Parts: sequence; structure tokens; C-alpha cells
Amino acid sequence: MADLNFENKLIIDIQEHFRENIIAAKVKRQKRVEIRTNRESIESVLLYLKEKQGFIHLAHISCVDWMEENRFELVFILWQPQEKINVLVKIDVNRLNPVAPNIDYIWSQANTYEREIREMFGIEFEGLVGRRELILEDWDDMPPMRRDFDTLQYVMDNYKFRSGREDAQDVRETIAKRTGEEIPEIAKKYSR
Amino acid sequence: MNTLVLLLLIFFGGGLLTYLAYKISKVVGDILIAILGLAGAYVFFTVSSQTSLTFSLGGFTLGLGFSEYSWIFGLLLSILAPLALIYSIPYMKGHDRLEWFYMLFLFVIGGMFGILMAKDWVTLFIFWEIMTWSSYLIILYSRKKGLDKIGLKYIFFSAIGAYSLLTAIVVIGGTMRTLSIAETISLFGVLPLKAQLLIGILLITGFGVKAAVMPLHVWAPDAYTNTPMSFSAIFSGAMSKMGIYGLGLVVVNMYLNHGIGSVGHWLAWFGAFTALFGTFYAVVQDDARKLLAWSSVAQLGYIVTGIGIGTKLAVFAALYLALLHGLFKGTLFMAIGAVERQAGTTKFSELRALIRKMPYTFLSALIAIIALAGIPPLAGFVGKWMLYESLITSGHYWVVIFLFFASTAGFLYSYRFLFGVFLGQEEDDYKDVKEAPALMTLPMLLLALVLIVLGTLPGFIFKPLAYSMQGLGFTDISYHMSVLTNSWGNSVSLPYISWTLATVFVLFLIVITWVNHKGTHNVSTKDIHTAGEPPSEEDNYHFALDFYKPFMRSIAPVFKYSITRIYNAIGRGIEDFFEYVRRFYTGNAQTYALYVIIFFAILLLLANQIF
Amino acid sequence: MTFWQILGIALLTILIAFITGLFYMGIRRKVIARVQNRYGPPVYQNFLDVMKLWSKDSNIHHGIMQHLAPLWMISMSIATLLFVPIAYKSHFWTNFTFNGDLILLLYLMVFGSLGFALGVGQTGNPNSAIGVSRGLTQLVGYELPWVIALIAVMIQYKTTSLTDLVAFQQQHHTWIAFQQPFAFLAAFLLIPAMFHYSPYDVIVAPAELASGPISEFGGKYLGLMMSSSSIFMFAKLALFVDIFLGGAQNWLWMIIKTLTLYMWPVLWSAISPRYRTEQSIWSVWKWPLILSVLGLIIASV
Amino acid sequence: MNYVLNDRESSKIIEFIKNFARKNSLWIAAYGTGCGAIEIPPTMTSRYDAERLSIRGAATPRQADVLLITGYLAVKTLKRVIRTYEQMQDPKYVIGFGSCTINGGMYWDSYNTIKQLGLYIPVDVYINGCMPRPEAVIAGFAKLQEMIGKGEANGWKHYKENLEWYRQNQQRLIKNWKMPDFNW
Repeated sequence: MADLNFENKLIIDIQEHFRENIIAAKVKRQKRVEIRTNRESIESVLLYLKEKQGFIHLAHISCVDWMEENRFELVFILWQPQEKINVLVKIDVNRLNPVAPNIDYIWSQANTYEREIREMFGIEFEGLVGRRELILEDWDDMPPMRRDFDTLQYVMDNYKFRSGREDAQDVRETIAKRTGEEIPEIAKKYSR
Repeated sequence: MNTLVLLLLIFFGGGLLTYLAYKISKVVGDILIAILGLAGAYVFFTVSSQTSLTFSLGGFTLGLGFSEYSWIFGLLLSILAPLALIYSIPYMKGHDRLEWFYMLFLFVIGGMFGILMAKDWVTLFIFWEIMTWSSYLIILYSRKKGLDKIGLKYIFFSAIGAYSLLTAIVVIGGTMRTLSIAETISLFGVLPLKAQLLIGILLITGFGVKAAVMPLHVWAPDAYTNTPMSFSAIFSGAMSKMGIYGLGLVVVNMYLNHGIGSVGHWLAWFGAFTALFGTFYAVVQDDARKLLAWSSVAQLGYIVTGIGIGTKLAVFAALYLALLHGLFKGTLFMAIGAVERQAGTTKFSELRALIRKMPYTFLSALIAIIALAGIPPLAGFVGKWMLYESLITSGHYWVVIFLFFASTAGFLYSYRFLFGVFLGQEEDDYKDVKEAPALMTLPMLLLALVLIVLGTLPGFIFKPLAYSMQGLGFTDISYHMSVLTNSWGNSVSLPYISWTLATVFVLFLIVITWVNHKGTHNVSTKDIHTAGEPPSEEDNYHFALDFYKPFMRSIAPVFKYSITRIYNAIGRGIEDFFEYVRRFYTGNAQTYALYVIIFFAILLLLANQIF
Repeated sequence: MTFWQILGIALLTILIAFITGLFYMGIRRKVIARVQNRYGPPVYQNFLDVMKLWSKDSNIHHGIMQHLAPLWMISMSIATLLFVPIAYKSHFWTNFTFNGDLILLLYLMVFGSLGFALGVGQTGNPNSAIGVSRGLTQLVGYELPWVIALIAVMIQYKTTSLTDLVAFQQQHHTWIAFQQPFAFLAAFLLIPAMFHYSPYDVIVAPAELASGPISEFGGKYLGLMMSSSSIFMFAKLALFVDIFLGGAQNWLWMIIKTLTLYMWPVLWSAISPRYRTEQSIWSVWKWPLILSVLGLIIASV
Repeated sequence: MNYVLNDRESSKIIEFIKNFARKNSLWIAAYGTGCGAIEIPPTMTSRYDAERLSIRGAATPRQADVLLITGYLAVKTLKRVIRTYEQMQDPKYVIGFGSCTINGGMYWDSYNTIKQLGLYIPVDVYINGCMPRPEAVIAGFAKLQEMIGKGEANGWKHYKENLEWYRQNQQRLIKNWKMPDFNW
């Protein structure tokens, strides 16, 4: 068992520092720590991690759509180069009123990630500057990465398929016949 | 009445008359100046070199009358002046205080004619000062911000020139007991070398200011830029030639014809440096007028070099270039004036793509630029060819390298001028720009036509030039209508060039227009290849800022290196000296005036030594 | 000779130069392919390219200057060709060689590029304008040592005429390359720059400028450009051969010499990466400039 | 020698010569649209050397004859491709490259890539595969050359004649249609 001194110390430090604002904190595994906090203190947590704990690099901001629980989860992935350690800082954002704090004054690269999340999930960041269009162009439908966006339906509505290829089953069967393998059940189900 | 007096009367009396006419009605004034300009030109052509007028004053004989040498400058003036005056009528429309402007304008022209017909130094000096002061007042005319400084710079340098001229005249009068120019020239050989050098260098300084030779050029770019363009055409086109006229008198008539060549060679080097650095400065300008002004400085450098070398072909080339510079720079200043009037600005960073809106202006500017760049088959090439050949055949190949380099770098600003003003992406701001009125385009097109004709048949101008050269002591000028020959016997036949180029051009024009003409379409400048991205209305991909960045980047280390080396060589001690010298430049006009007087006094003291 | 004879010979000269130039370009592509361990296109590929460009059904231009742009090039190329001696002492192939000299050619060779640059300017494509800015900068760069080298030759032989230079070399059975080696070396080093081949191809740099000045030209305009550049290329090579390599007595020698000479920029370009603009200027202001100045000093003493 | 070519025959001969030149000089608009662009370098360089078959890259659409759609095409890219295609000079050819251009390929259910290239610009030759190897690419070019030689590669004419239909398809995907007119 590798020693988890730094990880544990980090959790203790941050809990001491922020107390009840840290909803949960645990060592997921070696070199990976997960901290869940609330919207109000996310900026100070990130600043604390950057200035006091040496997590100088924001690797990514990712977003998870927990549609059933009616929330988005924003994950700020930070990196500490000395200890080579990742911290995932998570907050929840209400799915009905998706507004999150803007952190691009802490790391300027956050701007791009936030624009992408804004475009793909429809989460607004307070005071985010930048063109609304990043990857998509002229998109007027629901933000496409939300789970209630029906991709297949959208594709069927907007694109025409070449006739005779509604079902890719013939290709699968040909390949299966050629290689002599069984078509798995899931593949049989998952077809047009 | 004597035609000389008539000529002066047309411009000086006409100037006063114009003042009154504009007070009465602008239309009357407009008609009057056009008539005066044309009448002046007409009267000039009726003057023969025999016509003269003498009177005596205080023991000295003063006189008026064109010499062979000055006649060619009069020719240039009488071509350029009426065209500039006619051009000026629509150009200056809507300005106030026109009566002052035109009066001074006519005084300048009259002053120049006076200089050219002066047979003695005193008359020359009087007209010189009339010309200088009138042009100074024209600089102040437009009442723009910062003009007082520019005017001060101009009048300061002019004063240096005037005082050296005056000192020289005093020395001449003192040593030779004559004020006649012709007698001065013939008696010049008798003088001791010291007096010869003193007189010559004073005169060269005096004339060199107007000819914008390198250390004395500082006033020129600003002054050429900040007068109304109709006057700039004369200012740069003709007035600078008064300096050339004087330099020719001094260098060729006084020095070379009496066997002193070294001063001319120094002057040639000054000219070469002027050409090179004038070109470099022209390349980096953002204002089209500034570009033209610096290019004038550079072009005058070529002419000064030609005069300084002083061989037959070199002087011939210099005079030819002087004439030609008047023509093409006149055209260009008129063209940029038209652009300024129609589009409201002359900055490359603001102007773009006026070619469709102002086709005639573009055409004349194009022709003038080709002539300026010295590219065959237009007239500029003839001058460049003669100048280079004269330098190479007379063994001045280090000078010719400078000139060659300058003229190659000259392509840069030539292209910049046309591209920045007339070509590039079209802009909606200039959608409503119209072509300039016919009275403005016609003079330009006329001058451009002359440039085209002279490119193939320079013999038309060689004849008066050869006549003028007699005044400089070159009597056996042989020339051909369209063949140029150097002293090694190599020749260039111009019709072959122009006809080949023209024939092939027209032939392929027919071919390329005819082939598949149905499938050929004109598209807008928005419709360009931009990796598929269609430019929106607000996008404009015009490339105007830092156009020659790579050029400046590549020559920057050369300058840096040389400056560093100079600093290292001279050492740190020199800085104290610079610090001390800096105190002279107080920025106060009276201090400058004091310096001028001190300078004048020193010159007089020096002059007294020789008496 | 009558007018029609002169015209016929001139046309024949142009035709031969055109065909030879296109073949040279084909050979260049072949050679570069072989250097890169490829098979390469057939040597007559450029004929097909030119034919294809002329057979394009539609063409666009952005205005009159772009329409005229290739014409400046073609008239300059043909005029240059007609002023360059091809065959020594041949009355037949004289063309206009006795009516021009080196200074004329120096200036004539700029005529086309400047005219073309005007057309390029009218397209409004920023890449093209950047290409022109770089091209003119390079022109200023290589023109300096080139002119010094030519002046060295001119003052050494006291003539500015090309025919005189060729006559001298042919009569004395020598090459100026041996008599004035410094000027020759300087000019020799400048050839890749004058052809704008790699490493001096920053003007057309396809990857960064989208072929620079010609990026808005297609169809017949590009076809005419290719035709004229093939003629111009041959004229430039012939000019160099006339000055330094003894000229030629007939077309065969001219073609042998020019082709051999042409291999130098081609092979050099096959193995060279691209200079930036200022690097290309500094490179021609280093050895070529030093050598040409040496040549001038030697010629002048 | 009494036989004189009539108009039809002479134009036929001219057409033959033109087609011969066209098929033996194919310049590709170098516009890598999808992942298939990675197959082009080996096709052009020494391993397969497409230049020996008179195929070479051109820097801009103005000079190019062939537009290679290398793989999937996002809607955003489609706009630029249409622009590029319209900037090319007639005659111009399109090669659809990879399965994605035929029926969407592995991106068949992606909301942002088109499924059938032929609906938006006329495709002369499709090359199947995901990705097609350089041999297949060269085979596709050989097919195109054959078609040009016979005068069958007329996608550009088809596009001109059915511009309305193509525009309809294009504008259904590209909602903010701000493009210069198709003017040649």
C-alpha cells in the first residue's frame, strides 16, 4: 500500500479550512482526491487549492448531466505538479436554473471550457465573456449534450439516409458470416 | 513691351489682380488664374534667349534674360504651372481666403521665372526671397495644427540658404567686382582656390536647401505634405528644381569647367545618400502625401548625383530627370490631391480600393509611378538608364550601387502607393466616392500622356535639353530621337522595347479577353479565397498596416549593427558633447534666428579674410 | 531582313523557349520526385497542366487590373527573351539583341512582376498582398549583389552590351566565369533566389500563404502565367549563360548549358527548407554580397 | 482531302483534347475536412506517389479541379465546403472519400455531421472504406480520370442545372445562410 500522506493531509487541511462548506472529501485512490463543495464556496476552494496547496493547473472542467436527480455536476479537475496529484472539485448546479460561478479570473483557460459547457449543456456562467458560438454554428435546438436531447430523433428529422441502408444488419451479417462469429444480442438490438 | 517684363507682370501684376478678382467674385478669379497661367506659358514660349533687359544700379549692371541653361527649367515651369493652376480651381473650391492663396501662388511662379531670367546675383537673390517667402506663407495658409513648427523649420532652413547665398554674393562682389552670373563664371578660374571653395560651398549650401540635399533636407517632407496639393505639385515639381538650377551653375559651370571636380564628387555622394535614405523613409510612411514627399527627396538625390558627377551624359541625365521629376511628381501630387478631395483622407490605413471609383486618377497615377520607378517603356527609364550608364562609364560604380539599391527599394514604395490608395479590398465607406472633376483629371492625364510619349521618343525633350546643355559648356551633344548611347558605344533602342511590350500586351489582351469570354466573370473583392470562410460585411481583410514589415525587419540589424559600431568607435565621451549640443535646439524661434545671425556673422568674418 | 522574317524568327524563338521552359519545369518536377524517392510525373506534365488551365470553362477576376495581370508578365517575358542573345554570330537568331543592354534587362525584368503585383493587389486577398510585400522585399535583397556582380563584369569588359560580352567570350574561347570568378560565384549563389525556388520560396509558400500572389488566379489567367513563367525562366537562364558561361553558338549549346545550369537551383531546392523573408535577405547579403564586392574591387583595380 | 470536318465533329475533337488534358492534370483543393485527410499524405508522398498519375495539390480552390471530401463533414464545415466548391472553376469534380460521405459511416447518429454528401454538392466518385487506403484513393482517382476522359464526370453541370434543389438541401442544415451569390 502506497502511502497517502499528502492526500490525507490535503483532506484534513481543506476540511479544517472550510468546515461545513466541504460537503464531502475522500481519497478515491492514490494520487486522486475528490472534494465536493457547494456553489458559494467553490471559488474560494479553488483559490485555496491554487495558492496554498500548489494546484496551479486547471486541467479541465467537465460537466455531468444527472437528469434523474435534476442537477448538473460540474467537475473542476486540478493538477499539482510537485506531488503529481489530481483533485476533482465537484459542485452541483440546478438543472432548471443552470447558473454557475465564472472562474476564468483564476485560470484564464477556464474561459474556453466554460464556453463549451455553456454551448453544450446550456449552463450560464455569471459574467462570462466570449462569443456564444464556439463549436456549433447557428444551433437553435436544445443544447445537444443534455441527456434529454434525443440525438436519434434529431438526426432522423434533419438528415436523409441513403435508401436501402436503413438497417445496418446486412453489414453485420456479412461480417459475421465472413469471420464466423456470433452477432451479440446487444448488437442485434442496437440497430436502426 | 519687353516680353520678359510682360512675363513678370503677368505673375506679379496678375497676382495682385487675382487678389482683387477674388474679392469681387470667385468665378471671375477662377477664370482669371486659368487665363494668367496659360498666358504666362504662352508668353514664355515667345521669349527667345536673345531677349534681355539691362539696367545699372550702384555701379553694377543688372539684367534680365533667359540663358540657354535656364530655358529648360522655364520650359518645365511653363508646362507645370498652368496645369497646376487649372487643377487648383476645382481642388480649392470651397476654401476660404482664396485671394491670398492664389496671389501667393502666382508670386511663387513669378519668383521662379524671375530666378531663371536673372542675369546677375542680386536679381536672383531678390526673386529667390520672393519665392521663399511666398511659399512660406502658403505653408501657413491652411491653418492646420502644428503648421507653425513646420513653417518655422522651412523658413529656418531657407534662411540658412538665403544667408549663405547672400554671403556668397557679397564675396563675389568683393572679389570679382561684378555681380553678373556669366562674368562670375568666366572669371571664376582666376580666383585663388580658397575663394573658389568658399564661394562654391556657400552657393551649394544656398541652392542645396531648395534641392533638399541630405543634411539640408529636413524641411522638405513636412513642407511638401502640408500645402494644398495643387501647390505641392509646383513646390516639389518645380521649386526644388530652382535648387538644381543653381547647383548646376555652381558645380558644372564654376567648378568642373575650371577643372575642380572633387566638390562635385562629394556632392554626388551626398546625392546618393539622399536617394537611399529618402527611399527608406518613403517606404515606411503611412501617409501617401508623406510618401510622395520623401520620394521627392530621394528623386532629387538622383538629380544631384548626376549634376555632381558632371560628365556630359550625367548632367544630361540629371537635367532630363529634373524635367521628368517635375512631370511625374506633379502628376502624383495632383492625383493624391484628387484622392484627398474625393475620399477625404490620404492615409494608407484608411484608404482602399479606389480604382473603380476614380479610374482616371488611377490611370495617371499608374503611369506616373511607372515613370518614377524607372521601368521601361515609360520616360523614367530613359533618365535612369542615362544616369547609370554615365556613372558606370565614368567609373563611379560605388555611387551607382547606392543609386541602384535606392531605386530597387523605390519599387517598394511605388507599389505601396498604388496598392494602398487604389487597390485592395473594397470598403463600404468609400462606396459613394466619385471621380474628380474633369478640370482635375485632365491636367493629370495630359502629363501622363507626355510621360508615355517620352518613353519611346525622348528625342522631343532631348532637343531643348541639348540646347540647354550649351549653357553649361557642353556644346557637342549628339542625340537621337529614340536611341540612347553611352560613352562606351553601347546603345538602347527604345521603340523596340515599347513596341514589343505593347504588341505582346495588346495581342494577349485580345486573346485573354476573347477566350471563353462568356465564362469569365467579374466578382467582388469580398469573394476571395479565405479557406472557405465567407467574409461578412464588417470583415475587411485589407492588408495595409506595416506593409513592409519583413523589409524593415531585415534591414533593422544592419542599421543597429552599424550604429552600435559607430558608438563603440567614438566612445562614451562623445555623449557629453551631444548633451551639450542638444542645448542649441531650444525650440524657440528667436534663438534660431540668433543662430542664423551668428552663422551669417561668422561667414562674413571668413569672407573678410579673403578680401 | 524584312519585317515578316523578323516576326517569324521572333515567334519561333518564343515558341522554342516556351516548349523548352515547360520541359525544364517538367524535368524539375521529375528530378525533385527522384530526389524524394518517387517516380514523378511525366516530363510533359506541364504541357497538360497548361492545356488544362486554358480549357477551363469558367474564370473569375476581381477587376480590370487582375484581368491585365498576366499580360504584364507575358509581355515582359517575351521582351526579355527577345533581347537576350541566343546564338552567337547567327544572323538568323539575332532578334533585338543589338538594341538592348544589361541595364535595360535589369529594369525590364521588374516590369512584369510589378505589373502583376498590381493585379494581385486588386484581388483584395490579404495572402496575395503579403506575398507581394515579401516578393518585393526579396527583390531588393538579391538585386543588390546581382547588380554589383553585373557592374563588376561591365567595368571589366568596358561594355554594357550582352552581345559584346558573348562575342568576347566566343572569340577568346573563354568564359567570364573563369575570368571574373567572384562575380560569377556571387551570381551563381543568387540563382535560387532569382527563381524563387526553395529555400527562397517564402513568396508563394503554399502552406502558409495559399500560394501567395497567384492565390486568386485560376483558369486561363493561371495558364497564361505558367506560359509566361516558362518563357521567362528560359530567358533568365539564357541571360546567365550569356553573361558568365560563354554564350552559345546555336540552340543546342544553349539548351545544354541552360539545362545544366538549371539543375543547380532545382537540386538545391529539392533539399532545402524554406527561409523566412529576412533570413533570405540576410543569406543573399552575406556570401553573395561579399563575393560580388570582391569581384568589383578586382575588376576596378 | 475532300473531307471537311463539320461543326459537330470538330467540336467533338476539341472536346476530346480538352478532356484528355483535364483528366491528366488533376489539381486537388487541399482542404482536409475529416479524419480521412490523414490518408492523403501517404497518397501524395513517395510510398504511393500520386503525382506520377498527374495528381497534385493546389493551394487554393481557384486553381483546383478536384475537391476531396475526406471523411465526415460537420454542418459547420459543410458551409465552408460549399463555399470552396463554388469558388472552384468549371469543370470541377468532387470525390466523396470514406463511408461517412456515403451514408454517414460511423457517425450515422451524430447530430452534427451530414449523412449523404450527394445531397449538398454533386459527387462524381465515391470511395468506400473507413478509411480507404491509398490504393483505394488512387483507384478512385483512376475512375474519375476514366469518367472525365469519357465526358461523364458532369457533376458541376448537374449542380448548375439543379441549383435550386441543392440550395434547398443546403439551407435546411445551414440556418444562418449568409453567403455571397453563386455567380459563375
